[in-house]
Amino acid sequence: MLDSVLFYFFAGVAVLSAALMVTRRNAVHSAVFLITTLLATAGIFLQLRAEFLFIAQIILYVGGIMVLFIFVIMLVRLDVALHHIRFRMQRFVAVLVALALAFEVTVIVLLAGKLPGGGLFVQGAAPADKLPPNTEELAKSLFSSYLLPFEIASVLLLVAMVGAVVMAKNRRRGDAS
Amino acid sequence: MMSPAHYLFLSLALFMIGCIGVVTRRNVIVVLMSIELILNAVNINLVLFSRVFGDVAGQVFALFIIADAAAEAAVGLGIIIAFFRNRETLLADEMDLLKW
Amino acid sequence: MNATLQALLQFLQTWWVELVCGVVIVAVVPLIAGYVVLVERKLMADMQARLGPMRVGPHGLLQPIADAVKLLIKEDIIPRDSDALIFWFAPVISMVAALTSMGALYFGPSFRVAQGINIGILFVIGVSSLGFLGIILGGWASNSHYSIIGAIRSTAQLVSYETAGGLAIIAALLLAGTLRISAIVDAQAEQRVWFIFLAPVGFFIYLVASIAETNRAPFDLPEAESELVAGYMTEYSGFRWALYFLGEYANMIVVASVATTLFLGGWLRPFPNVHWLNWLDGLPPLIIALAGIYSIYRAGKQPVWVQSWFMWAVAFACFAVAAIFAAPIAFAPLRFALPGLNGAFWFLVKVSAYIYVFMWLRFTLPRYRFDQLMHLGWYILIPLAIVNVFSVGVAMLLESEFGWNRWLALIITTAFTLAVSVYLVHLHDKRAVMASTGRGVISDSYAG
Amino acid sequence: MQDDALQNNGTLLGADELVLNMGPQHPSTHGVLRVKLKLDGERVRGTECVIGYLHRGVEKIAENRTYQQFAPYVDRMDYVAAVSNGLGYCEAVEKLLNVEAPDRAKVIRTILTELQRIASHLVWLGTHALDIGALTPLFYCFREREEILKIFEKYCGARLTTHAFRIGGLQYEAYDEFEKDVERFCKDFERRIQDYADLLTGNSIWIGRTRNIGVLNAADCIALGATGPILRAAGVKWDLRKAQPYAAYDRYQFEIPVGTNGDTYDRYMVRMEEMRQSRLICLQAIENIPAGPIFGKVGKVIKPAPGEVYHAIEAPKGILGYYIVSDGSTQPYRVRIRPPSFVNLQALDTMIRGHLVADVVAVIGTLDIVLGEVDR
Repeated sequence: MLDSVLFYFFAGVAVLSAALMVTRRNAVHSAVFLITTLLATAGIFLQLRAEFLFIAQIILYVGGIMVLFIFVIMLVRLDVALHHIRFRMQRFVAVLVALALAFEVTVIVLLAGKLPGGGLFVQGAAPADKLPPNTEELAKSLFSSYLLPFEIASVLLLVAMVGAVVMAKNRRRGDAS
Repeated sequence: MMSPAHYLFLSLALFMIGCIGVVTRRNVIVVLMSIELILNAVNINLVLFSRVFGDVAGQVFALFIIADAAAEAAVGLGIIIAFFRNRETLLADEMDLLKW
Repeated sequence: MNATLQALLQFLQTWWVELVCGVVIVAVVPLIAGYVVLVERKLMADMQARLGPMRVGPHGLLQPIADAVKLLIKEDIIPRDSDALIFWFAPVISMVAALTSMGALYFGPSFRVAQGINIGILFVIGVSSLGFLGIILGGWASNSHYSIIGAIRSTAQLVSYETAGGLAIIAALLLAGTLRISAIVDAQAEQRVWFIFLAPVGFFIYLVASIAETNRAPFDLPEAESELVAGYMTEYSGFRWALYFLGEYANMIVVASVATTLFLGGWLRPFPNVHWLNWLDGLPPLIIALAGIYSIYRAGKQPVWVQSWFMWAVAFACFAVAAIFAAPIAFAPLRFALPGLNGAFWFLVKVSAYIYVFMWLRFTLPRYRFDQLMHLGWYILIPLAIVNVFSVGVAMLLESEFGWNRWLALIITTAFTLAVSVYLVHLHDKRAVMASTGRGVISDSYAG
Repeated sequence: MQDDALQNNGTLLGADELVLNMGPQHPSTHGVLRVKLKLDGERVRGTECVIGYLHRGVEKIAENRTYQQFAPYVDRMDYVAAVSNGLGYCEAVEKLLNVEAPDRAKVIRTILTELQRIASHLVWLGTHALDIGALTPLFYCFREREEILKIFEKYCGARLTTHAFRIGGLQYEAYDEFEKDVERFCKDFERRIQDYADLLTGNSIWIGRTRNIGVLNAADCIALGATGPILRAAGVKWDLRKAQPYAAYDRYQFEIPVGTNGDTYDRYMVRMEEMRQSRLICLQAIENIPAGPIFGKVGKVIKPAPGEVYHAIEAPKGILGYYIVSDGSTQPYRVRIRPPSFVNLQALDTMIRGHLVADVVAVIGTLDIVLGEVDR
């Protein structure tokens, strides 16, 4: 009961604010609604008993990535008028494509029971109170089986950091370099 | 726990909204944000199946995706700042030159 | 319908303690924050050779309440051309973030909302960092130059110093080996030492970073009154302003609690394992009773009978609290409450000491400039924090794998960290000299 | 090259310049100065001072007052150093009349003026430190200033706008314990000023905030007419008390502190040392206050012969000059005042370009302006 209340609450907030994020004109409003979506998703993670991801989502996504977004939005101080929408055609196409995708996934989910292997409705999930401590499990897995991907991810972040610095560095006109 | 289908539909909805955002918005920053939303939708699936199968690998990959999103945001915003500095615009349809 | 009601009842039955604690936090923290402000003003007055608030109640004891009433009935101004919705909502975010993060804290072995949170300390840090949203959105929505500069400064500062602070606490977390708050304190009891002695550099970095995170002097640039009037709060008035203010002080309590838990032994009294010091358990009621006696002494000196009565009331409140603290010592059947009460007392003492350091620094030091602040963060604190994590890790490895004496290992690695810090400061000074020779060198102050 | 880039491309992000309006109601513009800052991010690209919010037409008022009647008005220009203003005006009119104040009057004038210099520098130190974020020195400085103001009050009954001197000498004899009061203050002050120096001089944040900030070298100072501690901090040893001695300054030993870089830190050091030197002057002066009359040979009606005179003194903030034209009547034909703050304020733009917003307040503070004097 509590589970379903929480799920519907978080899911509703997530979907609603995601929709608002895409439709708001003002980029800051979009960012605010994206943050709301991300927080609601964090709630979903918590409801799925993934505590570490919950906090990672909050610290990294909301506290890190979204700060960056808001920061850039404010720095570039966008006074450009965005009234004129040239992408009307594209909007139509987008909805169409999205609906097709939705249809496809719905069909798969609904027909899943008839697929070999019992489909998606796995009933083997452990009850919430029998789960091993999430953070420890995650750490063990991350630093044993997935050590290489972990290192690759860190290299990726390093590359991204260097790239971002190079990209955003204030290169002045008239500079020889 | 709710049935996995609930989560799948939630993830699907977020994914769709993200896609629509990517395709329809002109402001590059909002396009980037929509991409973040898509990645987030994928994360829900990963965490869901990690829970369903009792295997923590899904969460590990969700973590990798968050790291990737961070990298992408950093580079993407770096590009946007560099672009804005040169062209003073953030509209996707005005980014029509390969070189200037 | 009936099922819903049943579920609700069951929910309440399971969680009523936590709910009550949560309500108490929401209700009491603003009051505490108000009195922290009073204490700050009194301290500042003392250091500046004046009296501070003296009018409202004896020694200004009712000042926070008067301030709160004033702020509540003040006109709530929303500037024209501001983004009304975000302007309206931003202070709430700031406040909610600070209060929510308190939910995972332990204010003593038995005073807490949620217990046994697996990610305890991370939750506190992550959620309290959401407060930046309130600041930056409020600054942006105000549509004022002062506000937006304050907001941008604040965000840049928060992001940089959160990195340093987060890396600094890893030292303590490595020593504790867990993220659970109660387990961290238990680890300190078990190892018979506060982690501040094992990881002094980590504590120092966290101290500096927490001052910067809470926007306190000498890092109070976002609201530097002599430059930016009031930074992101410039356009706010009345209750909304009060929310920001409360959020800030609540945040101070949060960072002080985190530091206390991680480095200062949480609710443990000094030397918890030394038995001949057990008389320290009698100290809390004694100190509180002394405060009561002092209040009686001051009561005689009040000029007006109302104030004198109020002082008496304060004195009796002190005696009542002292009696509560003394009861478990006096009556054996109540002995079970002793650790809880004393734990809360010691926790409070440590948090107050930490906050006192904040205030002391504020009254003593001039303010950093923004680029200096960023340099300090990025060129000194963050590298130092990384080196510190490395050296604490090496020390633990030396201890567990090579059987070194723990203290020897820690002293050697700490010496290494300190050497690195000296080198970093030296580098920074050299850079500063180089920068100052060519005047007006553009260094991108936000990129650090 | 950098400047070229800025002209082409504007600012850091290529966005427009941000124009930040500081003042006239701003906590650290020391009154009603309004500064329009052109910012790139937080870097100052240019400033524009808007003054006149406190304009009272002091110079014009002079033309409709007798010489004695105008004396209190000058107190209201630099209201934190009213005694110095009065000294300058009285001496200027005395020069016009070709009389001199008696010795005793001169010495007492010197003592009061030096006390006023200390008081003025204390106000500067407190507010400057407050601007840079040190809250506490302000209260200590005002505590000491209070002692000086008490001496003023005992002497002439007023604390701020004292009107202590008269044309031709003094109105009031020094009160009985005048020497003792001054001596006690000077004794205390030695220790107190060391306290401030301990709080600020070696503080690395303070040094970081002031060193190499708002540099004004000697050539710029002279070109812009900046005087007082600003000029001396740039290394020019120019103090009218030594260069063109007036009152009783030629009788006392004192040093003129000079700086080397002409930055905010040097100006801080120069002013601190000036306070110490003023203290020494006071101590020397009270040792031997000559006996005699306190009022010279000046009649009740002052009617200078037609002519003009310029007299300048070293006020706490720089050279304060009075140019008085007489047409032979009881009222001046024209009074022109050269206020140090007004001239020094010109240097703001030069000093601040390329610095950060936070330095603006440091530089305004180090200029030590009083808007009553700037706007007159």
